[in-house]
Amino acid sequence: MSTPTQTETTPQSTFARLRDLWNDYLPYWFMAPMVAVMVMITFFPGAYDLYLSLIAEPTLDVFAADFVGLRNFETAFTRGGAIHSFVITITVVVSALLLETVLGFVLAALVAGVGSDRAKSFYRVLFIIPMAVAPVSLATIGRIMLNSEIGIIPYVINTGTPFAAPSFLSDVPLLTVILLDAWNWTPFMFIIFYAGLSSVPKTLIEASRVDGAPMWRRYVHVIIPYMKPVVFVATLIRLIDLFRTFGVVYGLTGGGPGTATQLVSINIYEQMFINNQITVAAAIAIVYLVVVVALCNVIIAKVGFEGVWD
Amino acid sequence: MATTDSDSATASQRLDKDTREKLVTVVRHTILLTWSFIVLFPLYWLASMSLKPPGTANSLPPDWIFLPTVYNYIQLIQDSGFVAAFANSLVMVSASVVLVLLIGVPAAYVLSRYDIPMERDVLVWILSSRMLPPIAVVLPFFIIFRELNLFDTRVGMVLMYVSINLSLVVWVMKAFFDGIPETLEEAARVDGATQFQGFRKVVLPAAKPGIFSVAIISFIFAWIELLFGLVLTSFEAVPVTLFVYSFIGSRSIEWGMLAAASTAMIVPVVIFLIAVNKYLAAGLSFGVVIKE
Amino acid sequence: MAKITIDDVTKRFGEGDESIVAVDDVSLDIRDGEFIVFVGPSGSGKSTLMRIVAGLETQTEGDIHIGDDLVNQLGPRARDIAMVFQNYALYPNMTVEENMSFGLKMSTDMSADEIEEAVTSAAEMMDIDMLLDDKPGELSGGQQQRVALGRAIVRDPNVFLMDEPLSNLDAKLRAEMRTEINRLQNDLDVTTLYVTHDQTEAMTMGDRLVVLNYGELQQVGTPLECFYRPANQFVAGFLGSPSMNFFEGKVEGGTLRADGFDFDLTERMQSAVGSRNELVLGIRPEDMTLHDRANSGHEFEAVVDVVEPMGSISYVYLQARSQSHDQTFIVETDGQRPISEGQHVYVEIPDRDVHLFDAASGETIHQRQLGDDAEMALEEQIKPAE
Amino acid sequence: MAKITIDDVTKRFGEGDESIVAVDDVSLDIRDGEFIVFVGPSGSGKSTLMRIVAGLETQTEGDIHIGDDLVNQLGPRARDIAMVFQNYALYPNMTVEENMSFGLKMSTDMSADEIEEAVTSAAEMMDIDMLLDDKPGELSGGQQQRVALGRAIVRDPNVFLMDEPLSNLDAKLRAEMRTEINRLQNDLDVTTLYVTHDQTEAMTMGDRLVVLNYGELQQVGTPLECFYRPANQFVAGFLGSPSMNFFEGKVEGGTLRADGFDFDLTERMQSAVGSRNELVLGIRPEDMTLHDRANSGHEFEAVVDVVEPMGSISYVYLQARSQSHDQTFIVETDGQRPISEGQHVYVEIPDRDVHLFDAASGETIHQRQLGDDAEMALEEQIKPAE
Amino acid sequence: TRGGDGSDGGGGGGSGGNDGGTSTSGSDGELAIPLSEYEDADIDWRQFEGSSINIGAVQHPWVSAIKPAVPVFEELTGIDVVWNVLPEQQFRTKRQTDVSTGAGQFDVFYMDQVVNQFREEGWIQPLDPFFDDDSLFDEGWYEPDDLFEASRWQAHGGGYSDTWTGMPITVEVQTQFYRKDLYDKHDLEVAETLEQFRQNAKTIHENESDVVGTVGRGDKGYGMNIYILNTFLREFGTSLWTEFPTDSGLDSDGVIDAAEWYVSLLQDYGPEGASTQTWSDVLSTMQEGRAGHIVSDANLFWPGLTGSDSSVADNIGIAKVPSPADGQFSPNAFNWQISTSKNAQNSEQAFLFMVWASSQPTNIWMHVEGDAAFSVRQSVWENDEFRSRVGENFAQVTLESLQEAAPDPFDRKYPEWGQRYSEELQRAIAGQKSAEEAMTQAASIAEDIYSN
Ligand SMILES: Nc1ncnc2c1ncn2[C@@H]1O[C@H](COP(=O)(O)OP(=O)(O)OP(=O)(O)O)[C@@H](O)[C@H]1O
Ligand SMILES: Nc1ncnc2c1ncn2[C@@H]1O[C@H](COP(=O)(O)OP(=O)(O)OP(=O)(O)O)[C@@H](O)[C@H]1O
Ligand SMILES: [Mg+2]
Ligand SMILES: [Mg+2]
Repeated sequence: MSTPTQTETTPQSTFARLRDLWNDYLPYWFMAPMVAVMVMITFFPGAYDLYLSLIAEPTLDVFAADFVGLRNFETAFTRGGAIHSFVITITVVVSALLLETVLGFVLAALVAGVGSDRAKSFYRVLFIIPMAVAPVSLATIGRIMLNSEIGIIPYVINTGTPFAAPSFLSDVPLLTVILLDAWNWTPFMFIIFYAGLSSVPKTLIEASRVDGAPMWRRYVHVIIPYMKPVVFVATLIRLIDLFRTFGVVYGLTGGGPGTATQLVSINIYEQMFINNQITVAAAIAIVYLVVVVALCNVIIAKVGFEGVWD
Repeated sequence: MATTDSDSATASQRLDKDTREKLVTVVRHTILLTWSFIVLFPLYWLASMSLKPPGTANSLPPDWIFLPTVYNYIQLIQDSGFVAAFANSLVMVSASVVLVLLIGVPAAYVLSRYDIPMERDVLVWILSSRMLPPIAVVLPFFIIFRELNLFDTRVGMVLMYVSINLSLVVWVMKAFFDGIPETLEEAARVDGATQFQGFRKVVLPAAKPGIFSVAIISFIFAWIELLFGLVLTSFEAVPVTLFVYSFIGSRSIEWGMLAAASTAMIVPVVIFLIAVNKYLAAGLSFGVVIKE
Repeated sequence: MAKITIDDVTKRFGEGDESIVAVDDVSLDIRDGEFIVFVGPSGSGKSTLMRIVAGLETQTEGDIHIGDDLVNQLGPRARDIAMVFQNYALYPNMTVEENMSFGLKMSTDMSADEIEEAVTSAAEMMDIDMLLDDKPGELSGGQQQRVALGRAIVRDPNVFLMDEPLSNLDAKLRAEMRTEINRLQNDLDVTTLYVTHDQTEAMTMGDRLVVLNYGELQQVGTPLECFYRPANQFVAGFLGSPSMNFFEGKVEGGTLRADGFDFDLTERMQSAVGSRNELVLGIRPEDMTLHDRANSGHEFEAVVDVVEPMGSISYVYLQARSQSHDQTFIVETDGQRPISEGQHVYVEIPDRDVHLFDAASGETIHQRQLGDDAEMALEEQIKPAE
Repeated sequence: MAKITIDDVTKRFGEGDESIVAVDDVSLDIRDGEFIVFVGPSGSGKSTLMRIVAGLETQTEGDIHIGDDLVNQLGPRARDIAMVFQNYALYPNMTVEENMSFGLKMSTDMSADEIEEAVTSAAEMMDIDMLLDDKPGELSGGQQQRVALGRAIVRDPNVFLMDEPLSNLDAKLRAEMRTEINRLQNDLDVTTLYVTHDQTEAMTMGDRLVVLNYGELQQVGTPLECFYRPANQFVAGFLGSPSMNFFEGKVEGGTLRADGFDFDLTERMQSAVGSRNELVLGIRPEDMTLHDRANSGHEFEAVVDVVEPMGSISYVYLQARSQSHDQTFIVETDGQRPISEGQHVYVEIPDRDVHLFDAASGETIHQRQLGDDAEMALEEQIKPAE
Repeated sequence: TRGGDGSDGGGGGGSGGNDGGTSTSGSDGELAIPLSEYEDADIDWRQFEGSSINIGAVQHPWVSAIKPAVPVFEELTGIDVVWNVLPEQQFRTKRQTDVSTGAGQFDVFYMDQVVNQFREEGWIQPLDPFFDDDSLFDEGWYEPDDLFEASRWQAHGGGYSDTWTGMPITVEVQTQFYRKDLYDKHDLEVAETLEQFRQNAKTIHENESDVVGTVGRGDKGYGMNIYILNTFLREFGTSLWTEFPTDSGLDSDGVIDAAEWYVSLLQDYGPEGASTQTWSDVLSTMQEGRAGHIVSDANLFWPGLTGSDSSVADNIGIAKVPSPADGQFSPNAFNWQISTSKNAQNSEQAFLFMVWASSQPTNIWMHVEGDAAFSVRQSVWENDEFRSRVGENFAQVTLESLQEAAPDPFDRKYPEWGQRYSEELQRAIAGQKSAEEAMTQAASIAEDIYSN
């Protein structure tokens, strides 16, 4: 596209001049509010966390704080269980992301191919709903549904299938967390993929059919590459959201049993609100931010997000 | 998209189209119905908990069939606080969705169409706003809100919701805009449309599925948001999520009420979904109109 | 390599009152290895028919056989076709090379080397070998079209379907491509359906022409047959550029009284006309001759409206001097003939070149006569087609 | 209504080694109200140049003036143009009517009624009035193209830019559209740039032709000028269909020794050739004549390779009998002339129709002669263009 | 509002926030408690007339019980009361943000195990100056000695503070719950010793198909499994921090024995996944009639177990927590107190509210007229009207337990090391390690935390 400063008109009246100002600097106007909000929500919190991570303990007078260098980071990694949390988090992120991406895509593709419009609408609405269940409700009600003694799910499994239900929260907590997250958030992938699928030009699909590609190869070679930006963005955002998952897991397992599901976010929470170690929490948060930013940069560099029309 | 007719590899493998179509349809619906069941079962359970008489919410073997009672809902409605918070949330969340689209979509457009210096860094920066768990940033936000007199205001909460969704809107919409050929805007500009008109009249309609998808997601993210609502409000702007959790007491959980409130919270989402349902699939098939 | 049978195929778009009949009860037998050219006005259903054969569109009624198989139920993949889409439908995210090799990768088990070789040689043929690494978005319109064509011809399918594959190419390239396609089609002996609006392509490429109008079959025949022996006024007018001049008239005795001139019907014509009263006389611009003065009774006077010099020839737009309605007809003359607007000339309509059509139905009543050799050429073209 | 000045415009795509020069230092003065036709092979930069004029692409170097304003910095809107895109670029979410009225809504303050009227009349002109409520996706290729054209012509811009606007239409519709465009352009007197690959359009529509090759300007002149007085071998070969036959040869004395025949240069030719040794002789297929036997020393013997009957004319592909390399040339004959493959004929190259080109540079050394009237027509076309 | 409805168990008021505190009875203009009850006090009630206080509270029965009486306070003092009521976990978050940023939104707030932590951070305003202020406090009228000793001890930071850190408002004590019907069926005696309890659990566990012997908190968290275990370890004769801050005592034999006992109890006769049970699972399992016993848990379960949410409401028995045959009865207790912070604008007003709220008249009214059952005042538990309302048995068991109760001493890092200690215990319950290993590990963690 042309340079941002290419002008649209030659000015006459005041109104026209204003309008030209609007149009000639459109990209700036378009970016400005977003940048303003972003500055507000990133710079101060980031700086504040960094500040916290470097001091002994928060004081009401910012300048009276006692800087202790990297001690909080040391505490985070020695006593704070930060490494363990990162490992757990990555396990959850990788498996849930894989599951949700695949499931979300398969469902989106299947629904897109449904013949009847009403059935399509039905699935479309239904499949999005799990996302709308508030995390603590989900965790609380999930707990009771999964309860080995009085939960409906073990009951159904035990009575309705030949399998014996595991004790979800104590025997397979990580798996339970991953599956519940998949139940909760596959809709996110579904909805974005579905929208992405519906903007793939029909002719491309026709061309690939004529070229003799069987269905799955059409997806692999034509549809997914075409949707690449959308797939990429949805996956990346889900990845980031998974990294900071908190509410459901905390409500479900509290990070346990032991520390089996101690995600970084739970670790930060405990440091902050239970141990009252705000500075250690901030240190973990900073490390975490650096790790995730680096990860995103690597992913973006490796995968790239150029659209098909670029 | 998934097609229903047969594309078997060789002539010898050709299956009758009807048979194949049926087979594909059967497989398709088997999978979809299975997932529907997986989705529906907990939802059904939630709803049924809210409709069960007190004391039977967790009974096993379950009362599959029971006489539904709207007792919990009546309680909920009579609790003026719940209804007020519900309405309050609805207003704040809706306003935030409108606002975040107004702020995010144009920015996404610029990021998609113009060469921005250090574009990747800008994008990662935007994304970084959602990287930290909310608990790690809630303190600074609390401080900002107090300083700016936004604490416990609806405006403040709307802004908060905007900020939690902005990165999502910008990124997802950028991806969708990337998928819309620029030729369309070129045509609009040649037709005498300003950049802005081209964006509004040509690009936006073409990006409808994307816009409505992020609208839904943003709505849900804001609607179920808890932590910021908790820390940044106290009376005026309290969101409904806090109310839902108020049924989780210190020494007892009011299952029926919790389920009723949680179910009630799903309702606006479903209504919103049904309302925008048709836009989600408004695929445009550019290829027909643009030779490529 | 397969014959194609199109059996009473109808395609309706939309439903109820809003529905459009894009293809109207078309039946057609296409022999194995035949090269069929579809022509017809814009919107006459050519692409739709082609897409039905491809399996991209399902006919509302009727059957399609490829080879001996009824393929109604089969998708494009099973039909083993290669197609050039009217809108190209290139994969925007693939390079030219990937676009061209995609079909081979999907439908054959050729090795990567073989595929590369095939693609490279097709690209050379299309003169796009230096563009192999570009994305379609970086190509000019004509280059894109050649990629679309190349993507089809690298394959070795049962059937080629080509929907205006050369429309965006310059004359020279088009001539080359025409030759290449013909050569290829002869070599591979692949049944080919080809849509074109180009007179030259229509006349030179196909074994048979299929003329469509409003979704209905107008005529099927060899190019010369359609040109010299049009089945009806539509076909006569559609083929040839500029198109045939038509003059409506009433038969009075042995004379056709047209607006602005009379034309004496020959005996043969008269017997063909029979009792019909309203006729249309058709004659091609290149068959009429202009004289500076009247030589015989045959000529009539006309005024030059516009002259369109085309280089070696010119098109002269004329109006009969004594006509009562505004009707212009075209005569082709030598490009170097001195003629200017407003000039009066005498127009001769040679008997032997005249077609007569029924005014109501448009059916041809009388065909022009041909020289012996042309007649022979015509017969020859028809014969192998039988 | 504005003149356009293109000043040393160069457009490079990509950077460094990978870069492609799509437009190479083109300068052109277009008068107010002039109709300019761009022709050139696929990929020669026609669309790019047009997009630069439109403001959709920024030239790497050079200036564009519209009227008296330097518009380098102005967007398309400020340039007030209407354009038919080569790829149509219809708005997929709007109906045909909305597509066509969009420009009016954006660029004028016409009332809704006026807009509707304008759109309806343009749609009627394009014969798409019954499609106004359809979405572009439901239209045939030709219908889409007409919508794209209609969308441009409803407007009353400073400049029309039309990039192969008729390529997907049938001959008849194309002829009508051609007339409509010409009429409209005359009525509105809008400066128009027009890209086409169609010989007829190129020869009949424009005031001047601009011939491009590899982004470089080859010749600017009236159609007849470019046709009869090609500046170089490229232009000579590019215009005319089938293209001019070229025979390379060496000058020996007053004779050009080509492969397969000798051609005696006339005095005028000899003086034009001067000391050059290697020449190319060019002659158009329609200017060569075939004889069954040698009448004079001028003819040479050739063998018929292929005959392409086109209806009223035929193209005969010939090879000089005594040639040492494989070279085919084309001669146009009467369609009813009896001729068949393998037949031996005698080919005459009339002196007056011969062009001579420098073999190395391709520059024209000697132009053909024209009849007085053709000469006059040529002069006439050139004059107003001065 | 739903505050007064006893049927929904102890959960009480479902109002989350913006309920201004008007009571049900306030509408007819008549006060719940006559002002005269307070006018005897030598306190200048009206000195802050026209101001208002902001109370940050947990979603707790106390809130719903006291709300109807708040107009009395408002009338008495002319101070407006604004409530901010939140579920417990959310409240903790909110309180922490408030105090750690010095915002001082809350004049009065709920305070719990983190009291010493907060106190050491300087976030809590000691109340002693107010006690000493004659215009604010009348010892004769208030009768501080009527408060259970355990409650007063806890209000002094569980022994870690020399000053009042807040006023106790509710107390809960651990009691034993059992299924009367199953006891009748299997001819069981209510256990007084741990051995008996284990035997009873075994009998039920082995003879009932759908009922587990016992349930108990197994999940981690300083208010979860160790809240129960702490009872036993005291009963086994040890205590936390035999030597503060160098010896946590967690690896002592007593602790290990207690842990082994509790762990094996849950493992042998507890539900599947006992290690993840929180108090709500315990309550629900019992309510559903799927367990025979709760060895020890909050007496506040009583309304829930005997109310309409319970399918075994009529068959629940309550008894004192068992102790080892040779041990000492020493149930855990937990107080909620209300405190005020140094940043609060209206600490004095807050103190007035605390005095009023925990005063005898208010307490008696809440427990007699309302549905409260958590008084920190001995006199209330001895009140006949109250006893007849809640049931003699419940009242007596609670009273006796409270008199002997020994709350946990929440030292300032208790939340941190307690969390780790509870994680270790959870691992043991889950069978990932032995109780001994777990407790040894817990001890070293706890000591390590104090060593820096
Ligand atoms: N966006 C682009 N990026 C890179 N190269 C381009 C781009 N657009 C055009 N080109 C190249 O520039 C050259 C000129 O293209 P242009 O579209 O102007 O050709 P054209 O004369 O219009 O051809 P056609 O008749 O085939 O439409 C071509 O070689 C093409 O590959
Ligand atoms: N998807 C569709 N929905 C509705 N109508 C359609 C659709 N596709 C084609 N048509 C209509 O069917 C008719 C035939 O279209 P088709 O594309 O076959 O024409 P065509 O002969 O290929 O024309 P052209 O030469 O312009 O490409 C047209 O009138 C067109 O409007
Ligand atoms: Mg078509
Ligand atoms: Mg072009």
